[in-house]
Amino acid sequence: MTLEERATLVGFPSEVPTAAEQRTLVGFMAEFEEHEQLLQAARNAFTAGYRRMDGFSPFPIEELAEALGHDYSPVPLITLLGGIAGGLGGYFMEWYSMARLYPINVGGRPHNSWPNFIPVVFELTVLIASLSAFTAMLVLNRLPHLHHPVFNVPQFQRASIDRFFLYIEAADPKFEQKGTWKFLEGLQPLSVAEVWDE
Amino acid sequence: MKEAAQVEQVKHTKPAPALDLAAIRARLNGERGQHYWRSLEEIAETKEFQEMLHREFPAGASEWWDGLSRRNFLKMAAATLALSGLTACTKQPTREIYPYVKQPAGLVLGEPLYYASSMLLGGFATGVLAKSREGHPIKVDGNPEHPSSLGGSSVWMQTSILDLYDPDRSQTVTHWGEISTWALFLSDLNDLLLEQAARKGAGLRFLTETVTSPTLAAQLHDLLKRFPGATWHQYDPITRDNVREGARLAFGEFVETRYRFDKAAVILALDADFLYTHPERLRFTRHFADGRRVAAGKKEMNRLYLVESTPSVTGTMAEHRLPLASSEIETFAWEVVRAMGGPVRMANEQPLSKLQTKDGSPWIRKEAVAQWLAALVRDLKQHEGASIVIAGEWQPPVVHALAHWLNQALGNAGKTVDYLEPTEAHPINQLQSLRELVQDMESETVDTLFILGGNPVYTAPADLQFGQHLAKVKRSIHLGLAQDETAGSSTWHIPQTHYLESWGDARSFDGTVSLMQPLIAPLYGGKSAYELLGAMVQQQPIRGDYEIVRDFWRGQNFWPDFEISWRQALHDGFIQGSGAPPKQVKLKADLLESLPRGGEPASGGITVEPAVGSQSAKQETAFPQVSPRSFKVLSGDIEVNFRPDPNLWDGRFANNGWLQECPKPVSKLCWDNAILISPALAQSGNLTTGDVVELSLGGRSLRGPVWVMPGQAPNAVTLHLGYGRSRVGRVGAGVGFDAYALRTSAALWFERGGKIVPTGQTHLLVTTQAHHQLGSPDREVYRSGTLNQYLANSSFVKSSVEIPNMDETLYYPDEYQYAGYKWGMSIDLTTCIGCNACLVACEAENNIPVVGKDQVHRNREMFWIRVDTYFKGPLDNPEFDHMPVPCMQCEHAPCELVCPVEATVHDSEGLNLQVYQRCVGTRFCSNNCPYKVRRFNFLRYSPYDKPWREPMYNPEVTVRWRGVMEKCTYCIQRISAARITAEKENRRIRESELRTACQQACPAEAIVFGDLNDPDSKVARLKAHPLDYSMLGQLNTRPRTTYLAKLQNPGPQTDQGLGGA
Amino acid sequence: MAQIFGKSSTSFARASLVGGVSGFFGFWGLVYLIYWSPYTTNQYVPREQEVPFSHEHHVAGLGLDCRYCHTSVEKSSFAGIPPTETCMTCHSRVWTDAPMLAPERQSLATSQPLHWKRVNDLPDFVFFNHSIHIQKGIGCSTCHGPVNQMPLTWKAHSLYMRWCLDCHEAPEKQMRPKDQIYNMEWQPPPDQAERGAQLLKDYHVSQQRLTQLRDCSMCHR
Amino acid sequence: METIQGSEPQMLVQGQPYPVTPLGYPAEMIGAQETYERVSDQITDEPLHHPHQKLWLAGFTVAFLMLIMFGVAVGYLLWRGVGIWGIKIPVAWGFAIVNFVWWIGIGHAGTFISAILLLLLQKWRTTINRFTEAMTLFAVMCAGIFPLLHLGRPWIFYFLLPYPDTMALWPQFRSPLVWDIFAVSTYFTVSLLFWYMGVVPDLATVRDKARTKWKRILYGLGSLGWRGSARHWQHHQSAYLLLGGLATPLVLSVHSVVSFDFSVAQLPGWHSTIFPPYFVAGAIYSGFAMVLNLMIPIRRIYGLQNLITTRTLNNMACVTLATCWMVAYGYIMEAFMAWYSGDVFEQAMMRDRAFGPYGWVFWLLMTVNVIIPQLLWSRWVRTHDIALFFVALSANIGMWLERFVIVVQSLHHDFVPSSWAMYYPTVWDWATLFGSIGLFLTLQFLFIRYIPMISISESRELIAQRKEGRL
Repeated sequence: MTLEERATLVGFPSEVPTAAEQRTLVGFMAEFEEHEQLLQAARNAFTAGYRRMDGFSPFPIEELAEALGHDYSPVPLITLLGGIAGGLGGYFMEWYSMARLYPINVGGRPHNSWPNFIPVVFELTVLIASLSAFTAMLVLNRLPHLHHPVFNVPQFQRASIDRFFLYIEAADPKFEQKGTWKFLEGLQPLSVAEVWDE
Repeated sequence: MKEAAQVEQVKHTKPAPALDLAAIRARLNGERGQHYWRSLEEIAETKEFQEMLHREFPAGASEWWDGLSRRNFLKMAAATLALSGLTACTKQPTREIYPYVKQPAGLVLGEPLYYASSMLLGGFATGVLAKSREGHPIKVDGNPEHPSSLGGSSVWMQTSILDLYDPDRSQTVTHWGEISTWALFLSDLNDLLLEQAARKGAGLRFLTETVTSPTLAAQLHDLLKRFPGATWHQYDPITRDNVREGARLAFGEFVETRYRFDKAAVILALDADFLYTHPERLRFTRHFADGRRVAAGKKEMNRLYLVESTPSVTGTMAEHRLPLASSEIETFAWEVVRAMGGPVRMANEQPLSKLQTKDGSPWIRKEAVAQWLAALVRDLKQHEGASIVIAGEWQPPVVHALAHWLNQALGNAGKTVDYLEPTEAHPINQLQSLRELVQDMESETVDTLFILGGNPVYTAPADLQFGQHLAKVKRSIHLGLAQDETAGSSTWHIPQTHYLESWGDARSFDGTVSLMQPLIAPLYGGKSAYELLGAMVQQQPIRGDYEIVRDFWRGQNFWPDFEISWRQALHDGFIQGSGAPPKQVKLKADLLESLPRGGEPASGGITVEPAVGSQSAKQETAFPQVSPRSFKVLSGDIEVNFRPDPNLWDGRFANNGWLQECPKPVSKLCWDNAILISPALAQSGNLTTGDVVELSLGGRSLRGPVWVMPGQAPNAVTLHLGYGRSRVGRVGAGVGFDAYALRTSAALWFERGGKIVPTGQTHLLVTTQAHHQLGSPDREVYRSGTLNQYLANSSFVKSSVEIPNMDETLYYPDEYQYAGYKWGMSIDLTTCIGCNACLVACEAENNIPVVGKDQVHRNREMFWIRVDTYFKGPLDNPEFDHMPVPCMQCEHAPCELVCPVEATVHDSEGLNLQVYQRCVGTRFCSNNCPYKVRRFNFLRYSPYDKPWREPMYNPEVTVRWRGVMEKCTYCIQRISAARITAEKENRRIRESELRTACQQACPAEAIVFGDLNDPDSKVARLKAHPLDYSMLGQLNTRPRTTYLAKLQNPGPQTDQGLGGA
Repeated sequence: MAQIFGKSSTSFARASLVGGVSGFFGFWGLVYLIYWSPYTTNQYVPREQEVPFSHEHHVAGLGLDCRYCHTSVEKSSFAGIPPTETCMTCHSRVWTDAPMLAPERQSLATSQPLHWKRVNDLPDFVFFNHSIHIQKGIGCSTCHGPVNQMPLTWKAHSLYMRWCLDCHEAPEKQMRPKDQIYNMEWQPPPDQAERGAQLLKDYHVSQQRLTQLRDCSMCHR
Repeated sequence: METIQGSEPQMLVQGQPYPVTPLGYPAEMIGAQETYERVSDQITDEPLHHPHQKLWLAGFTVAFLMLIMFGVAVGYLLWRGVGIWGIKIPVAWGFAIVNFVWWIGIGHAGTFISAILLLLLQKWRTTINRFTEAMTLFAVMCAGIFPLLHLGRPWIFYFLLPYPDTMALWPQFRSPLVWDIFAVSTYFTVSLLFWYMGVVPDLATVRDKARTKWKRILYGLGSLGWRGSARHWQHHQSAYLLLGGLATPLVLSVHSVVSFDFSVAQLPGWHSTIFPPYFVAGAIYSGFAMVLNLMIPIRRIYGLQNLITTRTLNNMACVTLATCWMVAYGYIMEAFMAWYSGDVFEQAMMRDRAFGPYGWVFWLLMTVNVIIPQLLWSRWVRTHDIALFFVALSANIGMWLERFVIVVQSLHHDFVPSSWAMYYPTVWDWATLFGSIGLFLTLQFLFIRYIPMISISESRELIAQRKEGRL
């Protein structure tokens, strides 16, 4: 089907938005049935030079992030720092309160009885580390993110069930309506949709 | 019984099965080495515990009901959220403070004042030192200067403070039971005085307890002058008639005998409990202990031979103890006399043979007794002039006479024994005196009866039926502390003053005149006997007891300058040098011939027949029915003994919670009395502790639970008097059974021919030291030996101890050195007689609550120091070992390490502190305490909001709330006070000015406390002694409280075979 | 599918998340402040009494010594409050009919005690001994503040354990020479450090005693 | 839409009721004909359309009544004090601590499965981890209550927390009880985060499947606007793995710390170095048993055989058997050490444990905790859910008894015989025990009712892997 025919069907691409519409086009989205297809599509898009894009899947796909050219997650580093802080903080708390603030003779044990202090140090290490991991996850994922343009796409509700989407943002330097649309179609998706933000 | 019974209803549905005592005996005999055990149930290792398990599970249900309505202190202190605990996180409420309008001179608020006074028991005075804070007495201790206290205390002395504040004390004059007034009484008194004046006092009678008070005696005597027809009777349920009559038999006149135990090497006690029930108990205890104080460097000890029917406190101290029925002891005494060469013609040439009656006492062997006797006599002969023979109040006059003969024969008179003018103002045969009174009442010749103190309706012998006859008296006036049985059936009842409320005087055992002075105005407007009698002499104006006593002594022209000496006497609490002078007496020449031949020994047979009548129990619903067991009815030659209760005495202390909860010596039974029976009897009757039996004697009978008592004479059962009161306050109501019901004037102390019929029911008896054995001796908790062992190898107890080395620790051993003071305690197991004085003293000093029977049953008693008693050796005649256990104040305290909130920590003097308001109550500390000396407020025990309790609290000690752990702190409040005093004077604390409550109370001075950093302090020296050992030292707890192992001094001829069939 | 949430909801959700967490800690911070504030401690709050007794007048004005009324402060744990008759030694002659003293006179007449509201009141589980503090050179004003400036008496310090410890950890900072004990104006001089060290010697307070001052058993039994 | 009843794939090999490996072990890890959509529908079916409403209500009511009983018991406890329990000196710890240790132990299965098995790449955990993690949370809640309740003065529990108070006092960090506070709260927090992170994507699924406004809003909020973008998954997975890594030592530490409550004390029967490993093993043992007890009925009622396959049951049974033997080893070592140490107190304790008044508890414990679970050697028992259910039940009871023996029996006969005594629970002890079970079940019921009880996204992974033949 030619581009013109499609235009008569879905009214697209409309060269100039009419004054009534305040919507802005934020990108195109292609729908796939299997995660391998999505993966392949992502690789192609990357080689095609697209950078500002994202993939959506109902379950994690290990290679996808890499295929989309996303860099490594900083979560582990943050967790490590959190853990160290927790451990040191914990020991400081124990040492300060037991040996400095108000040293008391407890059962003839030394004020700084480090062997007895270990368990709490360990627990605090784990606690703070886990909290920072979780927080990092939220912040890096910009969660909570209740409102998002992609939710406007009707098909997208299956993104959490059994569909896989490739999303190319309009902000991408290489984005160009006709070209990108053609490119996405070229990947034999189930469908291609435009993502509007009103 | 009924009251208590209802409480128990829920609890007991199954009996413990009978014990296989034969098996136990076999096992014990099989044991090698020192085998300690604690109770029959455990060593039996029958199905017992499974049974108990199931039997006790309903305790849950009982918490549901019984827990909510309990007739004891808990009821007064209904448990609620103890808000005082919330002070941690709430805004403090505004409190008010009320200054005096006129502040008494000499009173410094916040500082204690001490007054010397005297407490009376059985008529004899014991000097006390009463502590008062802000005008109310809070503690009573022995007066160190006083000859019959020497600073020691008895349980009764320590707990007397509680009687003073008892909310159930009689609070008003009553007339025919209606509330009345003193004024109304006085007007009635006038009428009767007019009547009596006309009739010269015919029909006027006075009934008192034993009177030693010179003033009171004088008052009575001149009343008798004014009313020639009147008579004065004395009766004391724990009467010393036998002593008096014994002396008369021996010397033709009554003289008091004073024993010098400090000078005695060998002592023979014929059923004499001279350490606990004798009027001179405290002095005797001190001297007896001094005679055994090896730790003080002595190389010899006195040796105690003792014959008795039921284990007494004194009995537990004996090297050689021979359990005989009380009635057999006279025969035994005759035997001793004969062996000592007395010209005795016995009806039966071999009376000893009668002592071995196969079924009556299956355990005892003729040779054994003979051997025992021989050894005793040999020993006595070797120690002529250094021995003592003493007979007990319960023994008939003959035995006393024989004892006198023996003392003379052994040349003890003037050395270890001397004779005094009688201390009593009017020594008479009290039983006779009471009989006469009752006859007069019966013949209705008595129209006015003054009962000055005492509770005859309850305590008089059952056959005299005093109560019924009292009803016949037109006007009876009862002066008493409580609205008791007698008050209930008297016309008038006048509330009496407590000895801490009134002036007075009385003589102590050795005749020393001791003065009473009040520490507080009568709380409930009570009157003293002096005032009552005074009112009969002169009413305008009424003279107070102060004037009466004072004027009497002024009249005596005793001193050159009355005022000065009187002040001195009040300060001392007694009149110096007023002791009775020694008296020269001469033994009757034909004494032995003249003596009546009573006391035929046990004829033997106890008939045992299967119980049939136990169904008869059905209509008696007080106890739940239980599955029938093959009970036996026991009758025949069973001897029933009556003894004053170790706690309630004759019953006068029945409403005293401290005494009710105080575990009786040896049995550790509390909140009940029981029928003590021997293992042998239990075996033949197939009975076990807790079984309720019907005990009948001479046509009278009572029901009560039995208690299988090791060391009890085989065919003797013992009843403790003083329980089962019918008119008594909230605490004593429904506790125990009334043993007076069987006690007749014919036999005040013992009588043959008892009959035991099991009812098939059980009653819960609670003890503070429940059922278990000490197990194998290698626990080494309790260590003992003989003098010879010690002399051979002074540190023989140490051999097995190993306190881990300090350098075995991961930490720095010198982290804490206790440079300032270093408190420590040493407890001498050799001299501890297990009298509980320390326990109650601690209770009084440290505001320790009473928890009631149900809670004791759940092992929640709160005593900070407990006196453990272990048995050792054969079941029928074991050795008794006492062990007071306070907090050990470990330097490496296991409790502190596990407390999550620093509620228990150390201070720089090495004390293991308990900070109550920081405690959240995890109870971890108690779990980790190897000595289990910590006590927990499981519910709200302290009635701190009760107006009657408040003035009695020691203001220096925090009252603990619900949910808080507490424990012994070495009386830290006393340490602080002493430290502050010393600090103000920039000096160290003197050893003399700081003693813990238990140490101060101990009549034997077995407990020593002090500064370990002071090398010549007493405690430091004791710790250096080879006998010193620390309990469970191998746990590296490093206790500050250590023990001196128990030494005994058995004679060369051991008494093998007295135990074990 | 349509959006479930509006545009603003995202930022709102984030805000509430952050707000919730910081709010939690903020709340406890507030509690902590309130706990140290006069609202809880009753510091600086003049107490109304049935007799409006003015320390300012009697101490600053008339120059009465503390011990005239608080007689047992040197002997006992308790400083003592004057019995009515003490007041009456003067007030039987001066201000004999002042209405504000009516309760005094009534108290004497009926021999019913006056009711004072406690200003410096420690919980029952704290055992404080005045005499030893006086003895070892701790003056009245150290704990009771400038009583001579109090028309109606108020509590000068929180009397929290933390506050007690501040001094028990370094008493020399507050120690005074004997003659200054009852001086309400006394302030630690600039060279208190040396003086304090000297005073420790004078009052025989050894190093061992100093550490002991922090034992729980010092105040709790 | 119609409810999809899961079906055990009926491809019968050599007469087996379930597909098997050549060695005859159950083969299937997930139903053969499951698709992304099928699992999504099946699992979101319960939160969205909740079939079997009646059964659920019935069960919930029972649980809730027990919860009310709990409330009553606790109310009376706060009013009267811990004295209403059977505790006493010397047995100052009773049911409260027994229950605490028991619940904490049960709470170990979840983290074990989700963390340790995750790191060990045990795929069969996927369909049960969500469920067990939830169970863990609830068990830890129940456990956490008891240390507070057993305090003598619970209203000042905050003395145990580290905060700057007006007394300059902090918790006493040498005390195992303080370690407990930290361990348990940490454990709860981490488990909660772990669990929630897993739930978020599934909540998104429910959100997208939900048709009613409120469900969409609520699940929408719960899922925080999850889009399942590659970036999301990337951070999510890395954080998830990290938490797994952190939780692994944590799960081992928590019960070790709990065991310190005893082994740090010097009481015979407590003071033993074997406690930490032996407690951890016991914890996982009871945890797995509890999972089986809860899962087997649910699996039947909601027809989840296609997801929680026989293979899963079999594997769990194997873990149970293994841990059972670790525990048994613990028992043997205790006895051995008592003998070998030559310590008189230890030996007396051991003798009393077996033949003393509480001997019957001990032997009962041995039966239900060691002997009966040996049935798991039989494959039939391992793969037959009803049989498995009862074996698991006996193990659960057994583990409770074990804690009873450790706490009560050790305490009731310690060093000094004069203080020995028996402990008898009161009705209130029992009410609190069963009440806490009520609390546990109530939460459990609410969970299966409103949250996807099986991880949908991870099930999809399984399917994907099967498609790629990596299963």
